[in-house]
Amino acid sequence: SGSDGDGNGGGSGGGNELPQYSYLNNPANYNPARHDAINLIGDQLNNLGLNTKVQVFEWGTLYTKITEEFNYSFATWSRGLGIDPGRRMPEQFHSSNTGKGGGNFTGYTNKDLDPTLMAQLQESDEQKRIDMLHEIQATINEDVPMHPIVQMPNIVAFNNQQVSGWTDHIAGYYHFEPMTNVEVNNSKKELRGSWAETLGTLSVLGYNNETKLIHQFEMLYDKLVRINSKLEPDPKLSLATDWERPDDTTVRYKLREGHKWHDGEDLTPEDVKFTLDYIKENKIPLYSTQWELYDSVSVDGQWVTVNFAEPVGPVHKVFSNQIPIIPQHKWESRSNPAKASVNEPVGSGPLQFDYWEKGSELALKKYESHWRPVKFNRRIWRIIPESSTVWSLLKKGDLNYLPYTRIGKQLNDNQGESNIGVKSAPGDGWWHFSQNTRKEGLDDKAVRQAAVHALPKEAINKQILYGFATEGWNLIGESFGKFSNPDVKKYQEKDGIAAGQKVLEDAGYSIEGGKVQAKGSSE
Amino acid sequence: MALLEVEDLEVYYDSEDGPVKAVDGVSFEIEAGETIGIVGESGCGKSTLAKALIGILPKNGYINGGSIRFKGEDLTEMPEKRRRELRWDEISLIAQSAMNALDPVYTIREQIIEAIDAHYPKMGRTEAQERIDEAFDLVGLDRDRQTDYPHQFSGGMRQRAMIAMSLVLEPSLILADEPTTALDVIMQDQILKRINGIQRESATAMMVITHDVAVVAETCDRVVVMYAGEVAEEGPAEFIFGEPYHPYTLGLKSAFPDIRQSSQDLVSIGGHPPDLSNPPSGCRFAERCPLATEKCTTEDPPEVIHGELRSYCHHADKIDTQLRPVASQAKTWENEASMGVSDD
Amino acid sequence: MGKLDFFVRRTLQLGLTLWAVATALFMLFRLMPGDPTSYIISPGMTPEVRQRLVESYGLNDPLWVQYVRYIENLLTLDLGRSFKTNERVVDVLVTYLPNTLVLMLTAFVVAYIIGISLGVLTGWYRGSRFEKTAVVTALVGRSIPSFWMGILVLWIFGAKLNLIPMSGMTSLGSGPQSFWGMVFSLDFLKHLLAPVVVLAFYYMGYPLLIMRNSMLETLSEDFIDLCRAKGLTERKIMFNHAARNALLPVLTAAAIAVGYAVGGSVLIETVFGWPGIGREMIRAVLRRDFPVAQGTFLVLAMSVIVMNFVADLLYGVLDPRVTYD
Amino acid sequence: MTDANSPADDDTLVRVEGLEKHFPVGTGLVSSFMKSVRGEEPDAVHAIDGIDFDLHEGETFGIAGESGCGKTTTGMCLTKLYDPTGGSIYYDGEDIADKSGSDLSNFRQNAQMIFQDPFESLNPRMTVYDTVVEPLRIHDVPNQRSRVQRALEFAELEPAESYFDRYPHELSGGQRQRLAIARALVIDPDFIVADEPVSMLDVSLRAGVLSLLERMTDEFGLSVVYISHDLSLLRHMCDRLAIMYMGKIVEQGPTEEIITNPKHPYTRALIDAVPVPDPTAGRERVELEGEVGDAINVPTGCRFKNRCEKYIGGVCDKVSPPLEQKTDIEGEREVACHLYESAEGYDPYAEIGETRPDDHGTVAESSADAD
Amino acid sequence: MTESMSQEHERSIFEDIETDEDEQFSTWQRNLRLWKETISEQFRMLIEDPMVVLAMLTLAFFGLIAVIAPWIAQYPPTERVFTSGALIAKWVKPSFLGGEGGFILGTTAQGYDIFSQLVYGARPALMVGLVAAFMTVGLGTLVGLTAGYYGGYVDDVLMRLVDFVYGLPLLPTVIVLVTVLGPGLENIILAFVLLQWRTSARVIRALVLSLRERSFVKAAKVSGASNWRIISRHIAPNVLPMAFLYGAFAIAWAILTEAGVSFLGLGDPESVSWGVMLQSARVYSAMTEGAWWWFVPPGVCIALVVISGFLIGRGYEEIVNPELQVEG
Ligand SMILES: Nc1ncnc2c1ncn2[C@@H]1O[C@H](COP(=O)(O)OP(=O)(O)OP(=O)(O)O)[C@@H](O)[C@H]1O
Ligand SMILES: Nc1ncnc2c1ncn2[C@@H]1O[C@H](COP(=O)(O)OP(=O)(O)OP(=O)(O)O)[C@@H](O)[C@H]1O
Ligand SMILES: [Mg+2]
Ligand SMILES: [Mg+2]
Ligand code: NI
Repeated sequence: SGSDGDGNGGGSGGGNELPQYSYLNNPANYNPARHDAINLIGDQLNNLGLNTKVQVFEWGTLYTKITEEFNYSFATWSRGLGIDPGRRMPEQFHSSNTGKGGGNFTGYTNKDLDPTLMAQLQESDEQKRIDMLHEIQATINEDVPMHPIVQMPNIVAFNNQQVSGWTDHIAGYYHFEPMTNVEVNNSKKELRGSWAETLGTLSVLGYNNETKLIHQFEMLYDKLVRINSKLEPDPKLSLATDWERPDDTTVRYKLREGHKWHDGEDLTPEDVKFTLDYIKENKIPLYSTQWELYDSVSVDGQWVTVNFAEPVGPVHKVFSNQIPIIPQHKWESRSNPAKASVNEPVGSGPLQFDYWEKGSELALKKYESHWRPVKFNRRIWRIIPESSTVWSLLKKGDLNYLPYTRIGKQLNDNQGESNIGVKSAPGDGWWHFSQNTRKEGLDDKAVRQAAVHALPKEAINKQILYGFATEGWNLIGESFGKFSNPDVKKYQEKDGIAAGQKVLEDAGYSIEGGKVQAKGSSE
Repeated sequence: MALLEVEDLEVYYDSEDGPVKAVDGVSFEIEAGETIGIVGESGCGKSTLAKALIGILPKNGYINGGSIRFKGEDLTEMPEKRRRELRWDEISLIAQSAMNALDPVYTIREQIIEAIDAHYPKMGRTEAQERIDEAFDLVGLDRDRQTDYPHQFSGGMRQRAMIAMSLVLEPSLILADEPTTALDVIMQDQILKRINGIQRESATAMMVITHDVAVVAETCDRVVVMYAGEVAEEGPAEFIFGEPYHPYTLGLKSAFPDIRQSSQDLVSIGGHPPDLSNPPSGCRFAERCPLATEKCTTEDPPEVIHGELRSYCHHADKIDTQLRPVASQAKTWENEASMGVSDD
Repeated sequence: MGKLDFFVRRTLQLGLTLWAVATALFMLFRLMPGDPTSYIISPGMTPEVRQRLVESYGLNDPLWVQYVRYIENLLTLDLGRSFKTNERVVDVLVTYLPNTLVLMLTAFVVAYIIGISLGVLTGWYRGSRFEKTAVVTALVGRSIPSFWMGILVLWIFGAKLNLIPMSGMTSLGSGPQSFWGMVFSLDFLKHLLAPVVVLAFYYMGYPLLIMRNSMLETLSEDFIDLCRAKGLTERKIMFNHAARNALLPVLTAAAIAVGYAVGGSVLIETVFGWPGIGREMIRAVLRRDFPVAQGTFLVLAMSVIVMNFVADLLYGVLDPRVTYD
Repeated sequence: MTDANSPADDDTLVRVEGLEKHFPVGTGLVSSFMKSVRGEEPDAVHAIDGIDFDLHEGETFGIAGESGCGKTTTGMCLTKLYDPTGGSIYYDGEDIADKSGSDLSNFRQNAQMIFQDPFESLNPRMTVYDTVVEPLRIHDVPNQRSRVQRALEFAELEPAESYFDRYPHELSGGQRQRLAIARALVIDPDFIVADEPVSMLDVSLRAGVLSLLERMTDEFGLSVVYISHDLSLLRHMCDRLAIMYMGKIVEQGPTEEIITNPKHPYTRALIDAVPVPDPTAGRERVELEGEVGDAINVPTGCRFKNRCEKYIGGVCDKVSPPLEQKTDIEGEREVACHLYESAEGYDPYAEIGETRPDDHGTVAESSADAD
Repeated sequence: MTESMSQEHERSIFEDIETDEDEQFSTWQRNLRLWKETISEQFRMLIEDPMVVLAMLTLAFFGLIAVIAPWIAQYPPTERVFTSGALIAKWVKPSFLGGEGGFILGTTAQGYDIFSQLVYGARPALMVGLVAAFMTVGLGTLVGLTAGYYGGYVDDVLMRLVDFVYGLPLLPTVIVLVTVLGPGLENIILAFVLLQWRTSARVIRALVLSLRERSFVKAAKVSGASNWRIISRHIAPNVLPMAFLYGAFAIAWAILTEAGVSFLGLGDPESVSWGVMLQSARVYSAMTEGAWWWFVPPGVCIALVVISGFLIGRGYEEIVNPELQVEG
């Protein structure tokens, strides 16, 4: 029921307190560190004078309450921007997207910003685009409907006796480039990782964009263009060896010659055309953002030409590296591709399907005739729900890397172990602190800013995240290089409470008995 | 030598209030082929006696003293293995309610065969089958119904099956513990007929336990009257039912209605049998006895012999004159009644 | 009257109960807070795509249409597809149910063999120290949360002593195997050991206590006395008569408990990383994957109901007194 | 004996007419469905199958018969524990089936029952006082305590106060049955159904309880229906006797006459089966083998025919003998047997189109008005 | 004279009865006394078994702990403790193992005092146990009584309902219900009750069916007792012991269920129960960290309370009905 967060407008003791705010928290087992952090922030907000109640909801409920019912005041979970920093900006902040289930759940509206949000996606001139993104960052950091608490790193923990040679990449260590660089040194030359949940499907068109499956498909399939660790399109990694943009709405790719599917069939430009047409025709939901972009696809020789309806700015980051190329001979007969059940996927990537013991493990083996082969024979993914078990196995060497490493005491303790290596690099994601601008009080920028002042970023990073993260200060963090605007408004964290209260007082709020009173309520 | 000689048998049960002296110094004999009846009120130790004889006392029951000599061997001193051999083969049992005494999950035939196998493992199937058929004939049951389960039989049939089972090894002694109590008159009559038939046809000795005076009267040669774990009186049936010398026997007899008599003053013996875990000293019947005197409560009653009758009473000499004439009047037996006899 | 009659009636009843369970499930999952669509759609999708997606799962139809379709599909054993993975629920069941059954049934058989035997002995030796110890042990087994014990066992014997494998049904990277091939491999047995011991310890108490009580009841029956009188050996009486009769209630209880065990496996499967149906169910419930949740739950419920049914039939076979009225 | 006030014609307290009680047998769906398709009656145990008798004021009426012949069922119907399937029971001239409200309450105060098993018939969680006072509380009768005390004293549970707080398990069997009697009496009923009240008691205790019952009738004019299979007891207790066989009364009349001179072959067998406590008596046994027939598929004709020594063929097979006075039996006796000739002119042979054979004395014409 | 009666017989033993002054001679006092006697007698019988006494003492001990929790716990159970600075005091070892800060059982990963949590954890455990047991048995008894006594269609409908509920596996259903209702102690209790009443309902119905045929019920009917009177005065008191028995078992089952559900993360987020403690110990991998002082004590406490419930139940069982079957 929805009355938890609002109501209570009357307050006590004559004054006119701001209402009680609800801060929705996930259960501890869902993500212990974040659970802790939210509790900590909750305390701070109360110290600030905002009457905040931290409420725990099981994830499904929590997500619905926030994104569909907007029945919350504060919310926190992880967000990733992906490889392109601007891609998700309209979704999160555009005033047209505040509806039920739309991405802009904070209800933030800024008509002045709206055009910029849209235009940056179509701008192919990089510098112009950077400027636009800088503007967006500055505005959002001023209005703070959403603010990064900490920038989360990509982390991989591994058994350093068996695995070496990791490359940092903003998308994570599962990405094509790190994965093809990593070296394995055990008797079977096997890379062995684990995941807490079962995989469910191996249909590249029918999954729900879950990390565990992205990890697999990234290596099973090739993409037209891949982005390297320097965030640049790299033909060495890509299926296309060359590409050109004759105009704003057209891209041409020259396909790699002589590449074959895992089953030995030739990979042809027709396969690429098939893939794109097929996805568009069948309106595959997962790639809806992509197929809405292009109009038509044509083939001439080794070249594939894609025509877009409207100009696309960062075309390789939002399009070329998003769509896995699938074999026509396998898919054309499938009637409802989004719901196809695929148990033995055939792709063209550096790893090919080996076996899948559902619920237990998935093995992919080296595809020898790839142009950029992996340096191990096989990669096994094991389903292990208990994280403590995972660590034990890693130390024993039964597992040798943890593709998904939670930050916590175990990571912190174990990184000191002689046979455990931990690598971390800045990632694209952060924990957001979102404020529902629909709520009384939170509709005022000043209150929001005060709340952001009060975020105990340092305590969270140092004490809960063991210093693995970096304190967040900007939506687009330093990991995005020049895309990040260093000059946005900074929020004080040393004694943030005092800073926050000052902002409130400056804006005309008073604080009585440790509680913020609504504007003009006290004489 | 009698078939079975019981001498001073004491069977106690352990209980929280000390031992329950369910059978306390009982002696009697059974000759081969003879039928002996044990009568007495509920709780006087009849079943306990039977269980002790066949050796199936419950865990808290034990033989405290005395001896049971069967064909000269003392059962109480016999190793368990030998005793087990004697059971059913020599002494078998017809239990009170065949309803519960037959295992519901096996057919009648299986249960009989099991008894045979336990003692004559080498007996051939055909011979065993012959014996079962014979036994079934003897009790008047249809041979075809051997493979029925107990629940498919009526009460009377079950009781007859029980008898057939007890006969199948041709034991020399059958203990029948209340063989007809759970049955109605017609069934009872049928069973009694079978029992009499067995007596006539085989030389099997039998011990019939019952509280039904009429049943004993009709089936037994000799009768032991038990009271509170002890023998009150013992002797041939015609004397016990004719001219008993124990007040309790007299009372019991008068308490029983006789269909041949149109009007009869029924008698109930006032009071209750004593608590067997703490029996009174002296004569245990004293409390309820119209003839009781001081002496009865202090001294154990002497054995008094009247012909073949053995009675245990201090006042056996006064029975003829004082009690017998008024024994059938109810008020004689009312609780506080005392006939004003004096010690000596 | 008559077995046929009994059968028909019980089958009707079975169908009715199943229908009721299915309906209740349907309602229950619709009542759950948290929109399932929030799991299948991502915020980047346009409203039109979102709509299409919702339609493709039939979630936009009126409830009763969804219900009718649901029941229709059930009748054709079509349990739908996972919202999350698009997998057919039937496939999910086929994949995970056998794993659960292997674990449960092994634990079950072990527990019941030990439990019943101990039950016979404790009943027979009532009042002895052995009886007290056995009964208290059984109670302790029932009282300790099994998941807690599982973790302790894993920690002590797995992590510290390195005696047992820590997770799953097979060793890492043991390759593809047929189900039965796996079940009869030594590797599998090693993995099976710890969860079976933990579960069996937990299950054992029930048959033990029932068997003991049932034995005590049977031992006080007159026919036991008669068996003694027949000169049977104590062993024969104990097993052929006392235990045989006392077994009846235990078997009914066992059949019902099998159904329970399948449902109660959730925790142990999680702890031991056993790829079983219980674990999948929890995942599905928490992720609002209705079709999988419904399907797995229905199978669990069905196993309970069917086992009840089997128990009835079994009783009829084992107890000649039962007439099918 | 309670012969003091011999029943006059109009002192009938309870009249039973054509009483039937059938218990449906739990048949399965399929077979009961098949039966209804074929238009057959569903299976039922014919526990009572049409019985008539009167209970006069102050009299003790005995019902005897083998186990399962319907004695208890009759008793239960009399006290309205069962609703009859057919026929009526008139108490005080009114059908008890129609009673409700205060009529019913009045009936409940006047009809009581004593059950066979004193261990079962007392609530183990109620004290003696609560047990006895309950009927008074239900009917809101004043002076409860004195009444309870009086009732207990009458039942020879003295001193009454010392029993008040005892529970049934603290009483002996005889005391329990006395308590049950006290409970039945405390409301001052008109008639009592005593269903084998002493069969569970030790012989030495029975007489006491029986004399209590006798005093009830003798001293307070209570009417008693006494149910037992023990004819010796019935002979002692009852003024009139009915012998039941498979749900029907086969012989009915003054006790003495029936016991000393039974007319129905079944009555004879029943009496002959009673053992005699006299080893010298040398009782003659009558062979009554076999079992009571199937109460579900009741045989046609006389129900006793299969076990009957005097079976006389066709008429026994086909015609169910009515309970009626016979010309060749004197006294107030009614017998249901084809051996005797109806005093009311009923001719069973007419029904099967035969004539009465000679050897039974009367040469019967095949007309209804034979004599 | 009994004028009111229609068919008058001349004499009555009650003819000359004198009117009683104190008619209702303090009925309720008498009843109270009888109740007291019954209860104290049963209690006496119960405590004859040393195991039962032990179990009772254990329960009493935890009951006491629950009551005086605020006085013995050093900290509120969900208040983060800090070391001298602003640092959260987490993963602190117990003081007896040399941990700093004097935490008897150390602190959790979130910086809560384990001992305080353990002490406060007795509250929800006992509450779940008692409330759930009471409600389960109450509901079960009600249904059992109604179905058993009225029989016929009522019985049929209720028993089909029981069959239906029996078709639901306990833990999974509780999990589903709790997700529907929302996590929380009261919802766990509710879900548990919604399922578990079935056992007591079935057993009590069977008992009522046999009681209904006992002749003392018939005797009451003959005396004109109403259905209500028969149920409340004759049948209910006789099923009460059985209801108590099932209550004792229900305590055990409820606590185990709560622990299991909490272990999966559906426990009450607002309060700390032992199950919730176990769950967080598991989430933060307390065992692999070697922090047994976090993981072991709550489990032991659960086991102790549960086994106490079982032992008392069994002890009572031997009194009420030595031949009874233990419930599963
Ligand atoms: N297992 C036992 N433990 C303790 N006392 C027992 C046991 N069995 C019997 N008794 C007591 O021993 C006494 C004799 O019992 P027994 O069964 O032999 O009497 P009975 O004459 O056969 O009575 P009934 O006619 O009722 O069968 C009784 O007081 C009884 O309570
Ligand atoms: N409630 C019932 N449901 C079905 N059948 C019943 C019921 N009560 C009695 N019967 C059947 O009705 C017949 C008559 O039973 P009833 O109890 O009246 O016999 P009875 O003469 O009292 O026998 P007994 O001497 O054994 O007490 C029996 O066949 C019995 O099985
Ligand atoms: Mg006996
Ligand atoms: Mg009867
Ligand atoms: Ni008389």
